[in-house]
Amino acid sequence: GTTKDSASNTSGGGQSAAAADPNAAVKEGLKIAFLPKQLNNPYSDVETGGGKVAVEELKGEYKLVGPNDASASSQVSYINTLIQQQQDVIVVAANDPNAVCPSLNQARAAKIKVITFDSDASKDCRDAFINQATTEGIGQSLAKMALEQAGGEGEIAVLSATPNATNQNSWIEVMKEELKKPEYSKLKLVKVAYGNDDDQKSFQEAQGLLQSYPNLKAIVAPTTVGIAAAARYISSSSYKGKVAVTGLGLPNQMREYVKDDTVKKFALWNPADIGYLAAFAGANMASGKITGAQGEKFTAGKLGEYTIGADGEIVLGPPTEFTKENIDQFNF
Amino acid sequence: MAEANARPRLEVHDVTKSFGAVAAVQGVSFPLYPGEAHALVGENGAGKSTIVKMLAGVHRPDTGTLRVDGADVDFAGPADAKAAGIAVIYQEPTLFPDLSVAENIAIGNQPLTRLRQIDRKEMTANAERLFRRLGVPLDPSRPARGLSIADQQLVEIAKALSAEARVLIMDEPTAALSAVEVERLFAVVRSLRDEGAAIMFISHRFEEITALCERVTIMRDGKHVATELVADLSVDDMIRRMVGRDLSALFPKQDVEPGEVVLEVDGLSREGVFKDISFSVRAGEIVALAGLVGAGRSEVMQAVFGVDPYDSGTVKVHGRRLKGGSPRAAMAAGMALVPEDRRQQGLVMELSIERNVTLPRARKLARLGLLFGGTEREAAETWTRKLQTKLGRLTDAVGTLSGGNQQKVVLAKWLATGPKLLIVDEPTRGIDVGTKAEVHRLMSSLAADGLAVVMVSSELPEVLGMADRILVLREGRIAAQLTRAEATEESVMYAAMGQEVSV
Amino acid sequence: MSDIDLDQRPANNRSAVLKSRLTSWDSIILVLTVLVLIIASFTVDNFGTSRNFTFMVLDLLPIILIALPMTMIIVTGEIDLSVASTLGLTSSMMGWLWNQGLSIESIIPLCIVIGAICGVVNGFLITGLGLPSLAVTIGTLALYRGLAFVVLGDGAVADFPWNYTGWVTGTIGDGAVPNVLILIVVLALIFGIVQHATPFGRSLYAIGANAQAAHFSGIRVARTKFWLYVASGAVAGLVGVLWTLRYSSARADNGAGLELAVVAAVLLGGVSIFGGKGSLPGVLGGVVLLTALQNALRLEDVSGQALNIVTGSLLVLSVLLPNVTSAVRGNWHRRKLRQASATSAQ
Amino acid sequence: MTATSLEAPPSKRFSLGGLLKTRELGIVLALTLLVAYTAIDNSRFLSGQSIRDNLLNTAILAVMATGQAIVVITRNIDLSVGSVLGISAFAVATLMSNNQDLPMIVALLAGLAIGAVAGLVNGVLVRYGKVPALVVTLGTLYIYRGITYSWAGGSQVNADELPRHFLTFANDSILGVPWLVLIALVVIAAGSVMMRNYRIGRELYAIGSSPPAAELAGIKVARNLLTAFVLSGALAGLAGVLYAARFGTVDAAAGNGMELNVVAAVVVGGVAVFGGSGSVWGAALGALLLTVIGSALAVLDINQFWQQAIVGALIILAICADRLVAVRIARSLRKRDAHV
Ligand SMILES: Nc1ncnc2c1ncn2[C@@H]1O[C@H](COP(=O)(O)OP(=O)(O)OP(=O)(O)O)[C@@H](O)[C@H]1O
Ligand SMILES: Nc1ncnc2c1ncn2[C@@H]1O[C@H](COP(=O)(O)OP(=O)(O)OP(=O)(O)O)[C@@H](O)[C@H]1O
Ligand SMILES: [Mg+2]
Ligand SMILES: [Mg+2]
Repeated sequence: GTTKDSASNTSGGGQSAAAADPNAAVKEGLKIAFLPKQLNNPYSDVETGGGKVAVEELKGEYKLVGPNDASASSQVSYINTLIQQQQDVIVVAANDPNAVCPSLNQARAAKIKVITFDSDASKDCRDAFINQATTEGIGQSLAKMALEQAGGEGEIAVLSATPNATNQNSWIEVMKEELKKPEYSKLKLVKVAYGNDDDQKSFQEAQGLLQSYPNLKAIVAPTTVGIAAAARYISSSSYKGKVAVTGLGLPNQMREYVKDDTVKKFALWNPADIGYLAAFAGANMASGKITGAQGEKFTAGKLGEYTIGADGEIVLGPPTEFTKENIDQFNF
Repeated sequence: MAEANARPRLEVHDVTKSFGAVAAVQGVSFPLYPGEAHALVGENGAGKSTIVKMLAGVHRPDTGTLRVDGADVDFAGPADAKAAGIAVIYQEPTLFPDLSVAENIAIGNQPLTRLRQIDRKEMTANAERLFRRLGVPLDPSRPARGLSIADQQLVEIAKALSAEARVLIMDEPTAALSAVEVERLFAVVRSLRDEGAAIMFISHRFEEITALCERVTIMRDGKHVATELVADLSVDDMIRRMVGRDLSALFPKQDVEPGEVVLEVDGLSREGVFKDISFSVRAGEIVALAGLVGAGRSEVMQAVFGVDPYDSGTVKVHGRRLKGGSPRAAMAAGMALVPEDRRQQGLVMELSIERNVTLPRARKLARLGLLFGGTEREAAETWTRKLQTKLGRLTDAVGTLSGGNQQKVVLAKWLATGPKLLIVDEPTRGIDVGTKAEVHRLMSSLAADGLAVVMVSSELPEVLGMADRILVLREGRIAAQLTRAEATEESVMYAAMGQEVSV
Repeated sequence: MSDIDLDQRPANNRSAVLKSRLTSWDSIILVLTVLVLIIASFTVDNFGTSRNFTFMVLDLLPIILIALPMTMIIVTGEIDLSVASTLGLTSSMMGWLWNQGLSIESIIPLCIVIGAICGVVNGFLITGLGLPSLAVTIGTLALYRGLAFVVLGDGAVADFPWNYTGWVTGTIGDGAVPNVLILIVVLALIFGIVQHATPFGRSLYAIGANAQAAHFSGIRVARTKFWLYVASGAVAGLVGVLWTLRYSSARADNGAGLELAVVAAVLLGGVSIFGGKGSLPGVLGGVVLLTALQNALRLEDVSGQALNIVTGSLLVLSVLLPNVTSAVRGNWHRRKLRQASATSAQ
Repeated sequence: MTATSLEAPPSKRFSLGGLLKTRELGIVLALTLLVAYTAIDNSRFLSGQSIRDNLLNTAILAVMATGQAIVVITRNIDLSVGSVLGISAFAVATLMSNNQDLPMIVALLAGLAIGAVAGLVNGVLVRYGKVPALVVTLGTLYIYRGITYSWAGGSQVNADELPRHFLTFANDSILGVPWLVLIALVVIAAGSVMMRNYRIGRELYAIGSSPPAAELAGIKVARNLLTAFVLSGALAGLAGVLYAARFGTVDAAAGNGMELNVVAAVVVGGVAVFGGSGSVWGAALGALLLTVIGSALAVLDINQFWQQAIVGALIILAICADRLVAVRIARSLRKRDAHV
């Protein structure tokens, strides 16, 4: 029979890379569709909002579709619809790196350019990936903030999204590696809890953490839902001032807790820029200016010039850290 | 007795009601006078229950009017009828299984405390009072679930009495009761009548009608035939007008030489229900199980058939031991059980008549494991015709038939399986005289052809008329075995009650 | 008394039989389905293409397959809410077994067996211990999904062989007919025949309408229900396999929330939630109608939220409309009778 | 039937009443065991903060379970409660963020009103449309959620937009009892008394026990059913307000999937899904048990992946225990009737 070892995984699809024509003009009227992990998530709304601005600058047709739940399979129907509608570019944040692959490859076979953002699909079923920051960068920054907030020593815990969220897991991996370094030797990661990116569940998980680990010094939540829920719980409980909360969050959601001193510092890139960059990358590719090969360069409007890295990765830049001092300058 | 010229308390005036193409009631009129008991008689499906339901506000007459104290009324629902002082005992009990018996009786007008909360003490006391009046040993605080049909019927009666209604309508309240309870019920009803209530009473037992009622309305095929004083009519007159022809002998029992033993029950016991039951039935024999309501007759036969489990003892059919608790094994051994409660146990109300008739035989009718409508329809057609069932189409839901016709469908369903041993539990409950004679003739001729029959019945005349042997059960044990010759009303009742009685 | 509202007894002749059959809910839904398909093909761009047909078939695959045993279960008056979790568990197990190095040919039957075992557990709790199915399957809904996470944790297994994943998404001879359509047709035929033309199928309706009477008629109520749950589990297991292959991704959260979609489709197909009523053709129509409508609306850029509203309204209307029309007809009939008697009285 | 058996001995009735109460006793026992086990493992589980957290978490579920129990007792079901919570939470949060000075009571009333309207729609469709409750509320589950999504889009009402008094309401307490818990207690108590001691309550039981018999008994079924659905809706609406106050952040997905938790709580609490039996306070206990299971598993540091499986297993166990008690009651009833 066919086993894991004997299976040959030459999944079809893909397309032969045509040569790039750096001098071609970026076309107008391109149909660029955004498919975030799930609609009505404030974070992805900011991202796609940036995309919309970019598509308008590019004089293209912007479209936003998406499922109501962030499950792996619900995106596929939407990709299929976009194929039927013959879009020029699909910008997608994959809920599962593999589940969307067959459909994305069908899209590419139908001459649609596929850009992933936020969370990547398998390398061989998309043309380029907009990385908000390198995985290393985020992991290290999380570890650094944890050390600062915990006051250099003690127990810390992570409150993540779902147990199978690709992004979060890779950041947590890097963070764990980082914690092995000598300067972190006094920090002890006691638990990784999962709030499933559900507000209420995250809230209860934060409670559970504090009951199980009374000596906890800091909660690190690398997800916007988790950090808001944890901050809200701490701010209304007797742990306020004793337990620090940090991680990745949206300034608008966190403003309240930064101002009441529950949260001293957290980080994030500008999500609107991700969508903006993705739209430009897609438009350039659909116009034949780039193909996604390493080393190709293109200009992304107000963000300036970007170079495509290995495996078609385009890195947005380092994350911004937010504190009481600077938070009022941001509105997303 | 009321004066003929007194104003009727309730009047049915030229009412018509049809269900689709079935004209159930056509232009019927009759009055109910205060202080008088009025009987309504007619064959199964004559439209009696339909009239009851119109009086109860369940159905609205298509045409015609109802009058209360001379004024036209239009009931939008049962609540309106209730408010007009009409209490109804329906043909089928309608209790709330999860509520206590006392609550069942009180529902709708529970006694209240000053805070408008329910006064449970008073409510229980009420129920106890009513039960004492009816002579029923029921615990008011037990839930209604699990009550036998008879007990349910008694609770229904208590419920109707508690309403202290000005009009009391009873649709076959006695069908599930034995003589003792019937007598107690009549005593209560008579006193109500004497207090000035108008009573409407439906029954297929004419001795009850002559015992209780002053006036009778006879219906046939939905039409009004006559309303007369009972004293002016003989039972034969009533039957003739109701059926439209003369009836032959009521219990045409043929004498048969019993054959080999078909059923042998030995030491059958079930904790808390019956104990140490042993008897046997031969081919061609009709054995009756008599006893008071609640004596456990139905339970014994249900255990024999396998729908209920038993704790110890054996059941043998044709000398071969039968696996307990499996109706299917019993059916394979040639047994059939016509249960006492046709709505709950006998029929699937939503399914069509033909499906119901062929339900136990579906496997036999299948070709290559597949069923196509034709064979089912044929089988159903044959048997419903044999039993003179009044129906529209075989594909109609069986729930649309009148009570008695439903009973015939149950009989058809089991006779169609061609059993060697037929157990019938209250086989003629709610069946009109004509058909009853038909059923008895049928049972008798089946027995003559070698069928062994066990008949559970609360109707003493039926037991005495049909049975070759009579087993009397009392409190879950066999109290007496009587032969046809030994059996008289007195001897059976004596055994059933364990004391001297005068019936 | 169940006959309180039976006022509308159909007339007793041939044309009335025909009329009642034509106006029965399952024929209405079938007609409606065909209508939606035709209208959408003409008015919605790209709806009538063969590729879109494939997409639609793939979208309705899990719902339609699980709906087959679910219809029977609901006809017997029970329900199985654990199907989507069973699907998730088999998907997880499939990934785990694949990682263990088992061959895909042995994994697939194994997964169906695992699904069947989930059904056995449900069946035992419901028929053996006599617990209410709604409650039990809410419990196993959580249990099986939880076990799915225990098996595969947060990981996903994706490297299934191309010839299998490709078969599920592919078409016969690269034409317009998807491979899985054969599977759907075969299973639907089997389930349809069993439900509508065998003694077993007959007994389901009797059980659903009156379990006690069924018991008295020699039908083994508990055993019948038990096997239905096993069938439901096995089919959910099969769908778990197909799901995993379609998305080439074995994950613990696969199919989450599918149970409500299946129940909605079955109810839309005219099956009574109280048991005893309903037909498989109606259900198939219901599933296709729902999927086609959603597909067409999505192509017209109707948002997911609006799809929710459409689905919900359809569900309510599907039962509401026949009731309302029959009530109106009944009133009209009565009024006519009254008028007739009034004029004859004059 | 002898004359001596006519007087029902009162002592037996008393013992029956005692037995019946054990239905809820089973849950109390399970709860005690669970808390004891967890507390032995980690004594902080019994700390003031922890108890407070558990009660606060239960409050919202218990309020919804009260309404659900009433509906389930009438042999219906309300699957739309999660969506009703969502629509009410979002509406009230929007209202409060736009009108910072509105007093809390207005928020509560607004939530109740929105929920009541949603419940009324359910009730009317069930009663007058003759559509089974499961179908109606499955439909309105989608519809109400769809409306909320269409209205809210991706927007979110954040804690910093809400008035301070609204947010502190969730945590403020009088005499050490948080408002949230107090409201839940009042709702449960009122629900229990209504169902036990008032005509309407008993009629709701009657309707659930046998709907056709209820019609025939002249009970105003329509009015009662509408009341039940309106109550369930209103309580879900109230829960929406409490949710907004407690969690501070509200988006269109608030309360998504909550219906299964609520139904689970009611079922675990011993309310029969076929109507007619069970109690409101049993359902509330069920809600407490489910919540405590959730937090105990977190405290016991059970592997995240095992948690859901254990919750499922415990739900099944609870149902089995309830069944056991019911069977024993039935058996004792039969024994009592026995005359052999
Ligand atoms: N809900 C209904 N739908 C259709 N037909 C009905 C309905 N109720 C009664 N019928 C029909 O109306 C006729 C009269 O029925 P009804 O129940 O009034 O008879 P009945 O005189 O009470 O008979 P029985 O003595 O058997 O109880 C029957 O032919 C019956 O089939
Ligand atoms: N399902 C049940 N659960 C508990 N008790 C029951 C149940 N069915 C019957 N009983 C009780 O068993 C006893 C005997 O039953 P039943 O009254 O059916 O006997 P019977 O002699 O057949 O009387 P009849 O047929 O005249 O009603 C009664 O006291 C009844 O209350
Ligand atoms: Mg009748
Ligand atoms: Mg009996």
